[in-house]
Amino acid sequence: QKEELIFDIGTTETTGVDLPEPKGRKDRLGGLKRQDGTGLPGLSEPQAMRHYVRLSQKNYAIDLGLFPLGSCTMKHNPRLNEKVARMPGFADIHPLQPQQTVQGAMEVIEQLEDWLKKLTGMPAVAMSPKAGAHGEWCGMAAIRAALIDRGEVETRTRVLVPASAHGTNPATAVQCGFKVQEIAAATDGRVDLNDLKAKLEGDTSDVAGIMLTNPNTCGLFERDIKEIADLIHEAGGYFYCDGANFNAIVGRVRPRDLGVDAMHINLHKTFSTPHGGGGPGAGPTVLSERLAKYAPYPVMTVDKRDGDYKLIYVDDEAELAGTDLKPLGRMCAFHGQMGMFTRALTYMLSHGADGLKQVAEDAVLNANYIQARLKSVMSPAFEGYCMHEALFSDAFLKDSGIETVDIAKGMIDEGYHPMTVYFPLVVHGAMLIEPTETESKAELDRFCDSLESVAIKAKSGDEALKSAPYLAPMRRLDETLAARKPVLRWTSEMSQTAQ
Amino acid sequence: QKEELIFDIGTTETTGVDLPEPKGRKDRLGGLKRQDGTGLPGLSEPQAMRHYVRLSQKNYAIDLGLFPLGSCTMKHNPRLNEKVARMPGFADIHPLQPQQTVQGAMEVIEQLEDWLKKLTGMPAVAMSPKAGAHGEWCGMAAIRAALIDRGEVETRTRVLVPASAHGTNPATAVQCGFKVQEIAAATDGRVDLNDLKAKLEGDTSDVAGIMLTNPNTCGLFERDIKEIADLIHEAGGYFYCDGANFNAIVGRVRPRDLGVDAMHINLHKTFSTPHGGGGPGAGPTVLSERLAKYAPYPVMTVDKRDGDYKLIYVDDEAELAGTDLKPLGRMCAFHGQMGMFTRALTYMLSHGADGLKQVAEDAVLNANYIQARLKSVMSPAFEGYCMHEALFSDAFLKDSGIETVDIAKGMIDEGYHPMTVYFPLVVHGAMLIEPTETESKAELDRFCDSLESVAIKAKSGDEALKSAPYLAPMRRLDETLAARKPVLRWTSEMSQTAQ
Amino acid sequence: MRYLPLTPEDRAQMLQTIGAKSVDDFYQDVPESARLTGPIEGLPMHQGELAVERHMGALAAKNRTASEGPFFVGCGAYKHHVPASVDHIIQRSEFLTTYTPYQPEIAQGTLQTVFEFQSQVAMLTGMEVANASMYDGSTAASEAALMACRATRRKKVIVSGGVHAHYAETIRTACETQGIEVVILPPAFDDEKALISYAEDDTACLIAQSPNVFGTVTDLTPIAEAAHAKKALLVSVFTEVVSLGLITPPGEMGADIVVGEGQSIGNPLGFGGPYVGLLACRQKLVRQMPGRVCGQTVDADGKRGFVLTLSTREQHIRRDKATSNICTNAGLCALAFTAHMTLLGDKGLSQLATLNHEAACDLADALDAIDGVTLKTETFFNEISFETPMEAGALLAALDKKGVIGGVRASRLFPRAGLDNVVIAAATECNTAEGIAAYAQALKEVLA
Amino acid sequence: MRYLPLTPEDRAQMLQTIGAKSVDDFYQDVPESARLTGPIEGLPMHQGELAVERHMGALAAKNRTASEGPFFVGCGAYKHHVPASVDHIIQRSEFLTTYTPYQPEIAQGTLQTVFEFQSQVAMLTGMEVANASMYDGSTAASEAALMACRATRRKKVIVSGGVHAHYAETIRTACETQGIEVVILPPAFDDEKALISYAEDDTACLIAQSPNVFGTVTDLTPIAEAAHAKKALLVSVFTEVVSLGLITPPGEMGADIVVGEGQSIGNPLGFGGPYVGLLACRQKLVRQMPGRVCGQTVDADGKRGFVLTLSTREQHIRRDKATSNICTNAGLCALAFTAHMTLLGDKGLSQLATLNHEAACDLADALDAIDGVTLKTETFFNEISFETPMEAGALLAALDKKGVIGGVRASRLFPRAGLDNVVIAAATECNTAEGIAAYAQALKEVLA
Repeated sequence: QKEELIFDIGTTETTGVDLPEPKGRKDRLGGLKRQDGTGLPGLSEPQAMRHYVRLSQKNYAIDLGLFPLGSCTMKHNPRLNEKVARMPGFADIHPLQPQQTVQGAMEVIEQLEDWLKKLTGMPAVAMSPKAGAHGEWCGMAAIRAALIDRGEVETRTRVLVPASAHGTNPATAVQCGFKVQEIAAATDGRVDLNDLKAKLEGDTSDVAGIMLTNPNTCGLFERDIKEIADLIHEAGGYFYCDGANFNAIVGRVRPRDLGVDAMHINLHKTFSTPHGGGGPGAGPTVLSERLAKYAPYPVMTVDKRDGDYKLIYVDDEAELAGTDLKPLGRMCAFHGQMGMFTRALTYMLSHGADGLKQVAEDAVLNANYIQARLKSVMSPAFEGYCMHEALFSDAFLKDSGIETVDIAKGMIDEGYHPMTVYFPLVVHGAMLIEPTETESKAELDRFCDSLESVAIKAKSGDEALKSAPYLAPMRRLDETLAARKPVLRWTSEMSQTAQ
Repeated sequence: QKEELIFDIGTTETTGVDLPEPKGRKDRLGGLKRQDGTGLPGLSEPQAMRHYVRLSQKNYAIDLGLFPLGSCTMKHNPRLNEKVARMPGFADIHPLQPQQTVQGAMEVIEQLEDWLKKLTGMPAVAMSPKAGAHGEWCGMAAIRAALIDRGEVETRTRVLVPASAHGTNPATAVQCGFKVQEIAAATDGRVDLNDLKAKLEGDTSDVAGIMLTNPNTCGLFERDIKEIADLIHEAGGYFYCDGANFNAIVGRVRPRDLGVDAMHINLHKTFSTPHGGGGPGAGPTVLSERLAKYAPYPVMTVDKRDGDYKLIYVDDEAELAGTDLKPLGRMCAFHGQMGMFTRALTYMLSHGADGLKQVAEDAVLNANYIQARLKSVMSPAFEGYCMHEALFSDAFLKDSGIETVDIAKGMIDEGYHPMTVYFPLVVHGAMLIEPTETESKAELDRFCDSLESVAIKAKSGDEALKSAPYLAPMRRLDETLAARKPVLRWTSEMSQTAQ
Repeated sequence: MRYLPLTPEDRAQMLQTIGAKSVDDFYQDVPESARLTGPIEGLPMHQGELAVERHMGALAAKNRTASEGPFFVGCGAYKHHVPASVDHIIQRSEFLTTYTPYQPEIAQGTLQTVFEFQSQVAMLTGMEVANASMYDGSTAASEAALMACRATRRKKVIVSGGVHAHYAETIRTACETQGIEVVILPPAFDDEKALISYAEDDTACLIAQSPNVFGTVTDLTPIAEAAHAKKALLVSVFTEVVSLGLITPPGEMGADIVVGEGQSIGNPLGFGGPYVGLLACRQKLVRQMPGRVCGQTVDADGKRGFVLTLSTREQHIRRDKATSNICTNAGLCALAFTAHMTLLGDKGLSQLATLNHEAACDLADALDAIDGVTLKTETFFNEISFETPMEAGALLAALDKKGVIGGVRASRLFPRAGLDNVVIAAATECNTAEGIAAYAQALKEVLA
Repeated sequence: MRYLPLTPEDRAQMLQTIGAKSVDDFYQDVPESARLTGPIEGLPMHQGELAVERHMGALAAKNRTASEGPFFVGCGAYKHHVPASVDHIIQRSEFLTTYTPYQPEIAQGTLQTVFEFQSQVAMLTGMEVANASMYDGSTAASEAALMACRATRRKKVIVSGGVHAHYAETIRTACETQGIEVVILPPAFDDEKALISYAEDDTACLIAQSPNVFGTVTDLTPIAEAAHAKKALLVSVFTEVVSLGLITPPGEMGADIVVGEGQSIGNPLGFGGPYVGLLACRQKLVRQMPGRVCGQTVDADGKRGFVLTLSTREQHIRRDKATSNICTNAGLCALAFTAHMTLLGDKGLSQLATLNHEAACDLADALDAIDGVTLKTETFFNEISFETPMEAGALLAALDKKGVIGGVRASRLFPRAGLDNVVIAAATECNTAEGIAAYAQALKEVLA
């Protein structure tokens, strides 16, 4: 059923709130009172509720079924997290109210820091990054700050990034002022160690570091990771590890033990905070001894006299005096995604050290089960066990006339959200399936049965798949049209045309 | 999509809670430890969430669209009510904890009582009835208590009930030990005053009272209501008014001014508390001066010394001494539907005296608009304006081969919940449409367009309607089979058969 | 006004379509003397969310919650932890804002959960069938008494002295209007079996409670046998449904109708309501059951589905011949029960029940060790009674001053019954070892 | 463990299907020296909901909420009332537990709300287009600075002394890594126009804030003209989006890019996040925009629908040539914004903004009347600055003791800037007349 836009159903005179009448005071806006209204339509509460509830039903969601978006870690979002985040003591406190009135909030931050440091083995963590990519930026900016300290920021500008990396990696490196050099992928889906060695041969005085995802975007553990770490360290660079896939190894491997210098952690992936239709996330970034002091503002300290927590907010000489802190600057207005911190800490306490280990193991078991169940009808991209996600190429579709996208849309008609498609780029027509640990075996079996049936149809060249989905709220959408003639907002002309 | 039963997907070994390990103490159950398990299946939290979220999507609801169930008053449920009811100060207090620790809760009850008394003009209200039918019972039991007091309970056993009454009315009268005598309906949809007079002619020493719904179940105001009240009073009986339709007149008419002795109020109808798929409701019952002292336990009083609220719980001579209270007994374990009280009071405060009047007027306006829009294609049951619901008969379906039920199922395919059908019984093939005041004109227009198109199809004898719905989560269900071979619970044999 | 979508222009247009001058036209049938013009006096005008929330919040803040300190009040309502996901489920618009599933094609969500609920209740109680819920445990008990009278065509009900006083009174009030005699035995800590001697040829049912209001757990088998010997029924009552995770179910002990309160699973204390009444019975009694029942069937395509059924028992079909006048029940509370029970499963429920029992054992031991305290309940599940030399109201007030809400004085339920010094105290998984120690310490000090 | 559905039997069966001996097999690529066996030390084991909720609840209870008493803290985050229905909407499973709408056929709920969000932001700011949200106002500001540099191919950014210090630093940190020069002017109560003299031929953009961090409202038109005269852009910043209901929008004053914080609408204070960054710009700059954008299109049946579009700007397509590295944004906070804004509409927003302004006027009058208080903001929306003879930190601590949280000391944002005695205080619809009077009284006593 079609749901109109608020602009079609609301009016500027309608409102879903009741407010006291203003007193009619003379304004003190310096002559800048808005003359034309905003034109924003309002709806009464019943209308607004219905509009958004109806719209919501056009979405697929974890709570409705398996959501196997590879590299996104769509696990169950516990409702206890939501309840805790809404406690007034967390939701109704201001980032700039007197610090003695928010000691409980700072204790949450301190406890979460402690978990993150122990789980990664790292000595420090920067809490302000607001999402994974922001955390990448934090790590790379810390490396840059260290290079400034070493007087090498002008010379060490080369960052090695595997071809299989997520797009945020090269984008981040460039945003931090570095140049990207791609490392080839080996046929086993991992970094081509020979290519890396070749690129680190000879003069390495321009090497700033490497950005490596581990487990990588092919769903594989980089088995040479320690050698890679050693190589980059020998070259005078730093090892940035993209922590997007930490879910596969949490509790089983500590990144510090692999030689990592910086790694962001997506609280909304590994630690179950909701993805919310595109955020908010949170990307705390753990840092090695060498990078710890460059963590951005605000920096949390503990007052040695009374044990009170304190945040150093800005570059205040008085407060920094006597510390060895050299913050790289400030990444956002306040101190990170507090609402995600409360949720993630709640999750960690719920699972405990034992449960988090089980999380990793079940996530990997589930992915391997899918790989095993489907390997005869589809084409696993690489041999051997995978980690937390199973990767297939489109080799099995050869000569069928069917493409990866058709498989994806076919899965929609089976009642599932499709897997990640066409990523990583190093695999042709890639299909990256991440079930996560919160799926039952029965659910995995149903999913595999469905995917298997779609794959068999596809192999047989079933033309119907090319127009799938048929059973979704909408048919295939014209993305080309959207990009060619962008309509990015409502205008009053649109409603007139429609009528 | 089919959703399995928990018994098909869960196991007795699975659980969605984590509890501390018991210590293994020796039990003190007197040898009555349960030997066989309950056999209840458990689900992990992700499985349980998905099961119930998926199931929920098979329901229609107010939040999804107009829900015109006549006599049910399916209005918008404000979310503020839900928020307030969940405040720990209301949700996390025990009915038997020391009364000095729950003064705020008792103040809520007192304030709600005050609203109900002022809105109805009545001097007293019994708060314990847990739903409308329970409130009816309270009112009729109060009448019975008064008759006991008058020494006439053995003789005054006749209760007059109009033919159009909701089934709960006669059922309640009988449950209270009375005998029901039906009053005919006049052709204008109201009580046949002549029939009533005839039944009150001669010896009226057996008359206990009348149960009248006003506005009545035909959606009409009983214009002779004061004469009816006088007649019943003259006959020595009491006037019970069914308040299910109070929504139509709240703020415009006070039942006391009509001569009412007792009336229940459905908080889940007039005062917006959620219907919840079949409850809980709440049915506080207002009482006239003549019946006030018979209100059931617990009775709330105020301590004259310190202004503290106090509840008299049981027939305690010491506490009743000095009052003229003669409680009819006890209707439930504690003191009514507190969770509904907080919601209803929140709603009353939100609307205020001015808003509640507007509620009635808009409810009636909306119903008359529907009646006006549809009167040319359908058959209004009676002439003239209606109150808060529009009633149609199936006269327009004559010779079409289509029945009321087919119209209802056809409306499902139009995306609507059907109206109430085959009730009231006094109208052939009745269709009772109550839009409530929380529908916009645009929504009413869409609904009328849909119903009009179904009605036109029906008149033309469109056979397809007889198998509607086609677009709902299920096709028409076999109710006869269900009643003939009742399967009222899951058994392990069912799963074995299914497999 | 935020809940009213009609604009002034809408209203004017609609009146025109209708052909009315103003809404006053619609109220022309109201007797003139009863017509109000302005808003009703003495009540405030409409207010915004902020103002209303503040008003209600201030009232809420005046109450002391069960989570603020050691809390041992039971007697028919129990402080348990409800998983956060349960509230999420019942707040789904599709469950919260729908009604009794009169149109099964678009109500399978509600209907299937009701079927699950009925099945869970039947399995918990060890009975054959259950209905879709009653208002609460006490009204379920009174309906059971009436049902027994209908089934046996007798008009006499015997209630044990262990039945919760409020339940007994609710039964009496409901029965007496129908001319049914109700005999309530004097309160007794451990004497459900006293019922046996009351089974006569005119007895419709014996009503026993286990665990009873004082906490005692009783084998109902001999009572059932005595009842059945006289062709009477045994109605078994419980107020703490968690007990069924650990105790022999009434169905195994011969009960014919089992009723009880379901609040403990899925529902907050909420100052007494809304709760959810459970009612289960033998298959042969099903057509005497009150209330809604959901049954399995198939749709036109042969797919399994669920509908309300056996409605010929109900008021909307049978009117004055209905088994009950109940219409709206406790749907959403029943859903909360079912969702919570689904999260528990047999394993979780059994563990929860064990934790409750162990907490009560710890409490009993801690209090029993205090000079002057006499434990009155030898067997129990999660609730105990004890007597001291001090009047219980004064004792509880003294404990309250020390921060401990110690339970309910028996005289609040049973005045003038010689129980003035008796306290009934419950312990659940929410009571910590520290809280129990605090109780013992406070009690020791009060009695010293 | 309650979130893990696999049973031990499942695990065994699955290993068998896979042909692995144990999960250890899957970790064979982990260097042996890095393999952990038992759970990581120093961390607690798993706990139930009750225990976790108690732990977190105890931490929450240590904080003083903004609703507990008179509260006047602003400076980039504002205490407003959010309708309860907003939280209901964003807690819908279908919004809460889905992700970036990569598959538009099953994500129209998210996509349409994003389209509504973009439209609302464009209309509020008076701009032509807006994106699907940034992390918060400060990161939106830094992205705007970078965007201006890309658009102008220049590498110099001038930031007014009225820009929130944290925003200015965020801009500097982001720009400097890319070799962009950032000039931050000294803090000034009312001198956004100082920017004018900094517009040069190498200037990428001037960044002005109105209402600025001290509260002052400024006409940005002359600044825009000065920037445009040098082919530079004007980036306009706001931290209080409610102000746009009452103040001339930046789009009408010539801004090229408008960024700001959306927290005030739909989102709680939450100790600083998550919030929602708004970014709007002129149509001609659209291909330089960072972040997701949703656009209208049609499906195969010709029906209107929405998709993410213009992705050739983004990292997942353009990688090292992307306009930004942003991926996850503030989707759910944006939905809260949109739902709340839809409830308000023009009428509600304008009324809300007026109430905020009037509260601030009342506050300004009440404080200005006190001996020793000098109001530093002549024009303002809902936030004012004032100076007293007392050091602001000590002053606020003294107010705090009297139960009033009086605002932010300017030196917390601008240390060593000669603003030691300046307080920045905000008033919103949540501040009552009584609270304002209490502030004035407390301040009078402190200064006496």
